[in-house]
Amino acid sequence: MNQITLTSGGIVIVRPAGELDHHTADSIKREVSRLIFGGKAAAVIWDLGSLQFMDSAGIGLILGRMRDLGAVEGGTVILNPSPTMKKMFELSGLGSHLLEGTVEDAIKRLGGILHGK
Amino acid sequence: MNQITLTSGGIVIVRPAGELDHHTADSIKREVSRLIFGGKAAAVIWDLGSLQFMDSAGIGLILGRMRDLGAVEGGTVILNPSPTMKKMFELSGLGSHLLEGTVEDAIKRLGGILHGK
Amino acid sequence: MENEMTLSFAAISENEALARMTLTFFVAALDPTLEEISEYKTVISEAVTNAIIHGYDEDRSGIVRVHAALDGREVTVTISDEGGGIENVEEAMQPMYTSKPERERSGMGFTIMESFTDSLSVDSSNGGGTIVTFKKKFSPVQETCSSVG
Amino acid sequence: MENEMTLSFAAISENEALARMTLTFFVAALDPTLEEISEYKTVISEAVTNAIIHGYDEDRSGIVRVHAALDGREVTVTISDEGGGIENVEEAMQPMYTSKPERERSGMGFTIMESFTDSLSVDSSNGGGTIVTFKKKFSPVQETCSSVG
Ligand SMILES: Nc1ncnc2c1ncn2[C@@H]1O[C@H](COP(=O)(O)OP(=O)(O)O)[C@@H](O)[C@H]1O
Ligand SMILES: Nc1ncnc2c1ncn2[C@@H]1O[C@H](COP(=O)(O)OP(=O)(O)O)[C@@H](O)[C@H]1O
Repeated sequence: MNQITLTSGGIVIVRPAGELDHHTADSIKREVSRLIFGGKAAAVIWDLGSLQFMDSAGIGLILGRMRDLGAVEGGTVILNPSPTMKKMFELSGLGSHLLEGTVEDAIKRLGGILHGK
Repeated sequence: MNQITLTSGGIVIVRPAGELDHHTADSIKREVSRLIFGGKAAAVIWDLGSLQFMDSAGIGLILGRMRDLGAVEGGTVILNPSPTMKKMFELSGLGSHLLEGTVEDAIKRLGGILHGK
Repeated sequence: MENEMTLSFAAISENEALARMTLTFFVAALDPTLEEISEYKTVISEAVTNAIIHGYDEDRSGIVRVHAALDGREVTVTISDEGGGIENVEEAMQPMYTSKPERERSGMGFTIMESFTDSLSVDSSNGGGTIVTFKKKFSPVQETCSSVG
Repeated sequence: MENEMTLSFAAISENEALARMTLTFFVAALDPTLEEISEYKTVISEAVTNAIIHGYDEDRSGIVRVHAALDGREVTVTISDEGGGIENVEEAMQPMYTSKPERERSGMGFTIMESFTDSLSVDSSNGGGTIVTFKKKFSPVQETCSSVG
């Protein structure tokens, strides 16, 4: 199952599981948007390490949440996508948000961005 | 993968794996028939505990080997079929060959039959 | 739940597994019991295998067609071929009757199909292909977390 | 290896997974690499999703059809619908172009399809439905136990 958690530092960590397509993207969208618009979250880490499949619905989902985040430029990290997903993110201009590493690495990168603003 | 072994007591133990259908039955048939006609085997234990699926090709396969065994009446044990397979064996008149238990239990049952003849 | 699909494929034995898997996935959302799903899969396998080996004599240019429709918790499946057909359907449906004993067919296909379905009909004529239709109803989903006393 | 199949189904989003799984199983015997299979699966998913949401506006009475043919290690797949069609195919194929931004479509579908296939063609006209055809060749199977040294 998809896991969505909010850290005390205001970072949403999304761990989608199984297959992310147009059919399954909606419930994640609702939950993450709710946290962002509730004023609780200023950044999102997409931890894709246990995601088995993603099509462009995943791109739309992430771009949509970047729009929700609004002013917070850079408040998005895409963690450990598969090689195929990586190609799709690069085609979509999201290459600079990719990171291979742990959730801690991602939080560290966001820490710099969030505090630097 | 399917496992076919011959005990020193002349019993073939067949452990089919995966899905047993018309497409996959042939290779098992060839191997078991070869052992029976080579004079090496007088009985067959069909250990179905790790078989995920079987259709009536499995019935044909077992009935065919019973014919190969010829005179050796009773030299067949069908071990641990799933509930669905069990129904199929019962419909086909093979109910008396079914056994829930270990391979040792099956060998014990065959021992009585093989030595009693 | 309402849904509908058709799968058609070349009459080669490799495709028996394709048909089982696709048709199983098609009903997966109903969350059938393990035994229901394995009975259903067996029926599909019997009818598809018959189309391939009896209908088309494994001539790979033959096309087997499987149509399935969901209505609530009941699925209606039709397996059809345009192969040789059956001269005497009543005889063919007898337990142990097979026209291909040399291929180690047991003759139990139709008997198993009848036993694992809620209804089964066979429409066939010599040279005119064969249409097998069955219905199977899946039991209501069990509550898994019902509070106990 | 030669083989052929067609899957058609109601235009509902639940069936996207059905299409991916069936078409993936269809090429499994070729033993493609993980990356090849996941690219192939993505292309199927993009084209089928487009047929459902753009072609039919998720009207479940629409039928999406996927045909696949294997020739050696190359698969040719055609995804077709009889929905609304595309007025300007060239514009539609631009990266980031989408007619449904409100549905969070990224407009990257065709770009991804082109990048993950050996060839792609789109045949569509306003009101006349859409036919997407692609070819993908799977690399030769690697020897897994080649003797070293
Ligand atoms: N699709 C078909 N086309 C032609 N003949 C068929 C078809 N299905 C069944 N039959 C005939 O009916 C007989 C009985 O079928 P079945 O009970 O499934 O047993 P089996 O497949 O083991 O022979 C077959 O042997 C064959 O003669
Ligand atoms: N099968 C189809 N039927 C009608 N219009 C389509 C179809 N496929 C694609 N389109 C049109 O092409 C556009 C671009 O498609 P695509 O690149 O996949 O992006 P997206 O699906 O994210 O919008 C769609 O927004 C739609 O207007």
